[in-house]
Amino acid sequence: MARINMVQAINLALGQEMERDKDVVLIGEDVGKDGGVFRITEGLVEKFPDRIFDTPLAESGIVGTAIGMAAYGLKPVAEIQFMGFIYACVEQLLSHASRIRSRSRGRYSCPMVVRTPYGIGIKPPELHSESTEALFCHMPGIKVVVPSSPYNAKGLLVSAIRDPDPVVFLEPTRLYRLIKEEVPEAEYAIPLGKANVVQEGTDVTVLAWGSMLHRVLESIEGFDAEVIDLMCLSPYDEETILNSVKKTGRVVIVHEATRRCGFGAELSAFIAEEAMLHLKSPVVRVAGLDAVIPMARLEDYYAPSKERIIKALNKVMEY
Amino acid sequence: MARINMVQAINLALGQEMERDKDVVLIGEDVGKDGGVFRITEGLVEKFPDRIFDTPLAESGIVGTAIGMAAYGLKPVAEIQFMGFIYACVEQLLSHASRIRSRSRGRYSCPMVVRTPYGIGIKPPELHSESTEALFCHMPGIKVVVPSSPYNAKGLLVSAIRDPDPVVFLEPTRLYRLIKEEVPEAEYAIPLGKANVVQEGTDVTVLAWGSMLHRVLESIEGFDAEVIDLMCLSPYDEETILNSVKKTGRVVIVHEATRRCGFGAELSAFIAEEAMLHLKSPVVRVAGLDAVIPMARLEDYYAPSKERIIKALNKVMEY
Amino acid sequence: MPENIIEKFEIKHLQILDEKGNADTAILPNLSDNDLKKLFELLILSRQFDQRALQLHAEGRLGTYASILGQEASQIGSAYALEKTDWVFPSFREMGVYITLGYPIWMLFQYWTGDERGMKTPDDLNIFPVSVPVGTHTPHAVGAAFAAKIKGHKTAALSYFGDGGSSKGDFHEGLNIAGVHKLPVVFICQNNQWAISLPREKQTASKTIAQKAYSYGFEGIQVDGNDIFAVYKATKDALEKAKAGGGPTLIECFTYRMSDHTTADDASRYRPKEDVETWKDKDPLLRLKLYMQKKGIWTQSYEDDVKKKATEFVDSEIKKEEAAGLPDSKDIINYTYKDLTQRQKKEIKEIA
Amino acid sequence: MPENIIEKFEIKHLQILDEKGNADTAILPNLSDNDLKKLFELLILSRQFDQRALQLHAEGRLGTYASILGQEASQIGSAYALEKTDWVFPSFREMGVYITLGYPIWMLFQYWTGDERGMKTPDDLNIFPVSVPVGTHTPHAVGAAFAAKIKGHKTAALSYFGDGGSSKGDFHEGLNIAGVHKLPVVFICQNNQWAISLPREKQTASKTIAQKAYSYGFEGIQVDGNDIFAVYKATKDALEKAKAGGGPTLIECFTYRMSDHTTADDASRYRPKEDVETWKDKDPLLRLKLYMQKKGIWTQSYEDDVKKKATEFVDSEIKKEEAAGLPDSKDIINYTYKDLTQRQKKEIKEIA
Ligand SMILES: Cc1ncc(C[n+]2csc(CCOP(=O)(O)OP(=O)(O)O)c2C)c(N)n1
Ligand SMILES: Cc1ncc(C[n+]2csc(CCOP(=O)(O)OP(=O)(O)O)c2C)c(N)n1
Ligand SMILES: [Mg+2]
Ligand SMILES: [Mg+2]
Repeated sequence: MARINMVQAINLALGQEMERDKDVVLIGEDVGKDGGVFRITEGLVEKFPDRIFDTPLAESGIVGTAIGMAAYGLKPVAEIQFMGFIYACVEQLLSHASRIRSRSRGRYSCPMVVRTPYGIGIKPPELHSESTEALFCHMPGIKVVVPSSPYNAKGLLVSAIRDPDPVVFLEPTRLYRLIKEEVPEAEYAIPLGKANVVQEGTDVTVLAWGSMLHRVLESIEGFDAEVIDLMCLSPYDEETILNSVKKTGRVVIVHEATRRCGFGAELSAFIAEEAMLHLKSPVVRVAGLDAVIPMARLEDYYAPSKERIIKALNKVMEY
Repeated sequence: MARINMVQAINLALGQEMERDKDVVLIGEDVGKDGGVFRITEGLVEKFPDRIFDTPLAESGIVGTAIGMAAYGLKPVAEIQFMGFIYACVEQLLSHASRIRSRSRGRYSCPMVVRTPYGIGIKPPELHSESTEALFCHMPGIKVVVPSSPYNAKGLLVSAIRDPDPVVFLEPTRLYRLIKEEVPEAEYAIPLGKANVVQEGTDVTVLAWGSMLHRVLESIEGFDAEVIDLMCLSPYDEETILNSVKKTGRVVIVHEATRRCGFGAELSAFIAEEAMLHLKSPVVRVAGLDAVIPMARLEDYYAPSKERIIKALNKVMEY
Repeated sequence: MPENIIEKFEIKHLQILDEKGNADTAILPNLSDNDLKKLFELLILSRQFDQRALQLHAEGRLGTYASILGQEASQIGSAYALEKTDWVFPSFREMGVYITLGYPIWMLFQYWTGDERGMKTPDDLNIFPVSVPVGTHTPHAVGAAFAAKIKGHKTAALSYFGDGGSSKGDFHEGLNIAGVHKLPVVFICQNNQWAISLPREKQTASKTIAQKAYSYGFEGIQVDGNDIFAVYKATKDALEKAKAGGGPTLIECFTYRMSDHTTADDASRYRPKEDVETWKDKDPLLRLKLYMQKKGIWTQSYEDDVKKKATEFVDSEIKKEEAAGLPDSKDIINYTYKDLTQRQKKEIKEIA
Repeated sequence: MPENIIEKFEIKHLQILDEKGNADTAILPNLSDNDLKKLFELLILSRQFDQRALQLHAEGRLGTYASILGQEASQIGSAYALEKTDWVFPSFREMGVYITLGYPIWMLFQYWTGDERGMKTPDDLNIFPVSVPVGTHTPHAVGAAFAAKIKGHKTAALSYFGDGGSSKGDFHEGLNIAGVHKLPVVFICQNNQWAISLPREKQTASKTIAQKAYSYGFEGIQVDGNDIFAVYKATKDALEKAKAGGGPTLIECFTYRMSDHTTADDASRYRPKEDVETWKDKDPLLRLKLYMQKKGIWTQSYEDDVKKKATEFVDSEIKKEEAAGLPDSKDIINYTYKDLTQRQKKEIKEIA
């Protein structure tokens, strides 16, 4: 056990799964010798020279190729260099990956992981700060996972790789090197579909994932908040959410993505449907603006700030 | 004024706008001589031989080309043959069309319409029954419009073509020839962003759009329902919805698309945020299943049936 | 060196069997009389299937259907060159390929009624389900070939698509990846001159589809797609090359869509009747028959017998399909993921 | 006709000015001494801009920046061939193009600090903002060319991209549409041998990028991308052809990325230092200087003067940028649609 960051934890998970299962292969842009632009795959091509492949610059082709690999019997992990370039893969994901099992009534399947850095926080050029997780949550047949710490990144990625169905694995860029924590060398898997109650509380439930979880944790001082890290957005853990809402009666949902049709909408609608009588206040979403994600100079204005989160907490408490 | 169906109404709008503004051009697969697979553009290439272009089979290229045309100063209307093939355009729409104005701080813009047949109802092959409107509603910079009748199809398309920003115009395939109504020859435009109260009522607000609107209208007998046709999903008409909810205190939202992260989630979350104290019952979504849209033999089981809508109405009434 | 030529190409067209049934014996592939009969019978069977499908559609018993009329040699000639272990990634107009590989015909009818069960490929075949979004399945063949190479299998993947499919971005990305990694994959374009109403020359300004291979650093060849020998030979050679580590090949089968695009289409809106007429002389079945007749292995009674058997077989398969009955509505949900989610368990109860 | 050759191609490489500064006078483009000086000054200015940008980045005053070092001839030579009315669609590594067209340098700095205002092209220029998703802007140039043709303007569109960009599906779809409709568009590939860590030969198995044009039915040519005359001539010819109705051209500028991919990259991880060394001799600036020296229009004091002016100018532009201050946070929302939505009006209040 060592204190490592998320980059190292993901690297560890990939290496261990490749060790364990020779069908696990990696493809993507610059994942070989360069070790990926965030060094996630650093050192792996030296260990597994025949199972890591640099590809041409062709995101749809990368995912399409991974689909063919998966159908044939491999377990490909494809890297898309930034989430802003995954839009080219929507057709492959939605028209093929998500449907191959259903289309062939189970004869073929698509056990594949598409990993990509996700979200704001590093003040990069345009389209390097995307958080469109909701798009992928609207695709039956696809699972969507967002880690929030080195520890759960490792355990969730292991489950994603072993999952029999396609998983979109969104890695919060801002967290890659922000946090270090103890991560066991030993094998462990965190099941997909379960949320994590990060902190118990009685007055208000705060739902978040990825890097916003940390902003939430910085914002709750003075509130008796129950903080839930969803970890898996599709499918999401209905039970854990409901149990908490029934206890607290108040909900704040925090996400980076623009509000309209963001994943917070789904959570809010679900809670309204299933737990309305327990609510002491409207479910409040704190979300990104109704606008294109800005570049560096205005980046800080886009996503929920501590102030906006606190304002929402006060709003539901005072309702 | 003549009684015409939606195909004819859209054809009329296209022809009249082309007449009125020589910058309006049409591109897409089979939109020329063939008149489009649904005959939407029938007869137009004969009238405007230099402004209608059949393209190779390349959806991303079609939208990308339309973006360039729009930036240069034309008003392209691109047809994607079925919504199932628009996924290839997500990168062009989300990474370019929606951002060109913002990226260039207003120097360039993208006044373009992407029309496509949408939704179930004709028992076609796979991927010809898609209703993923929510994906496009999660893209700031894009507007999303869904007509429900020949009359509003004409008026909305006129507004979409004249709009200074990119509009995704979703035409419910099932309604193309189902309904005929009086549609004025004369020019009229229905503003984007306004909903239509199709029927007033006091007990429950039913929100729907496109072909589900008609299923709703068939299902409300015996309920004093206020039925709202959203027509424009992005931006949506917050005011009309709130006014109705404040009056009825009960809401049922009906859409074809799968429930998780469907557009109903947004509406439900919005209503919870803005009108919770007026609610006498939870907002209920009636939606497509959490599954791949089936082919013909099972098509009828997928989308909300009359039975499921009535069940939901009873549920909110009896709450 | 002001202006220097640094690369050259020549695009070839291959024909072995001409319209009169004469074969170029120098390059005739090695096919026994038995093979020839098998090919002939597959041509008849596929055509019989096709005609019955169109009939059933007319009677309202089948959904939209895409006829293969005219393209049988391209489909059967290429599929016949495959080994059982090879993987096949069809588009949507490859019923002749499925039939040649021994796919249950009743399941093909089941599929075209709009029933997903028809695409549950039997375990002993490696053919993928129909891919509706044109051109987008090309990378899947590339991925399967990549997997075969990684696993060290002596297996090739083969992908079918049309002239229209060659315009899609995924065609480009897939072929390029295949070229870079020298993968064991064969790309077969059935250039039938039309993509719905778009004639071939408006699909792309290149003279041939075959030449597009040179963009990806491997060979392309155009073959007479109505010449079953040429198609067979080109495919066989390409598969052997692929398995020997020689990388991909693009084969353009120059053929013609004799029918409407699908049963939902009316080609008379955009296509002169005369064009179709001239292609009737090039019929792939006629050509093989003339050759076999010259070889003395075709008689009218043999053909009659083959046709009778095909008719009976197809009819019995239609019955089999009918006997299979309707699917279970719960299946809509059952195959979304390997295991049902909590939410899906609830939904299954709702629709049951 | 068993095996017939039905199409042939030859791919040419053009060089006019060699590494020693010798020009092939037979094909030398028509450039006055004034033009030569202008080109030389643009090379110096662009390089000065580039070096200052790297410095500012190192000082933490600029975000991630993509150096153009080594590619100046490809950029300036091609942009110099444009007319004011032509439309330009750059990728992200074309600062030399912006500078040649007269784009305000202070705005380029503004852009690279992460400020959208820097991409508000002045009204008298038709250059598009930087396109970050590689290869995806190619169809925009096609669309602009299409529009120009429809409107009857004598205008061409020009699109820049890299060797990596040529692998994207949109490259294929865009070029194919341009070929079919014979549009007035010029595609310029700056083949700098690398796409981050991927060397050119792993990007595509074709020997050249130029030959990809033949897939789309138009001409492609490879030019020495460090030879400003060859780049200028090929671009000029292609633009003239485009405006005369001759359709598109693909020009591959064979050049080299002398720097890291961007300031976020460390090329020493994947690229041998020696490779870079060999390309130093091919420096585009050096070559033009030798030529001008032979022609008697270069002196050391002239160069010193040009450099001094460039340094001063760039520094004054940096000051100008600083003086422009920070953007208004409301601008995040203001440019989403032409008019603010109700929802946006609320949100603007929240962030104000
Ligand atoms: C991506 C995509 N776009 C459009 C369609 C609608 N469509 C179905 S077949 C077809 C034409 C296909 O032409 P081609 O590839 O030549 O195949 P063919 O029909 O000739 O067999 C079109 C446009 C589709 N299925 N997929
Ligand atoms: C679609 C897309 N995929 C990935 C990236 C990340 N990326 C930025 S530049 C680059 C390499 C581009 O290579 P090339 O096209 O040759 O241009 P060069 O950097 O050499 O100028 C990559 C992979 C991107 N910006 N866009
Ligand atoms: Mg075709
Ligand atoms: Mg490059």
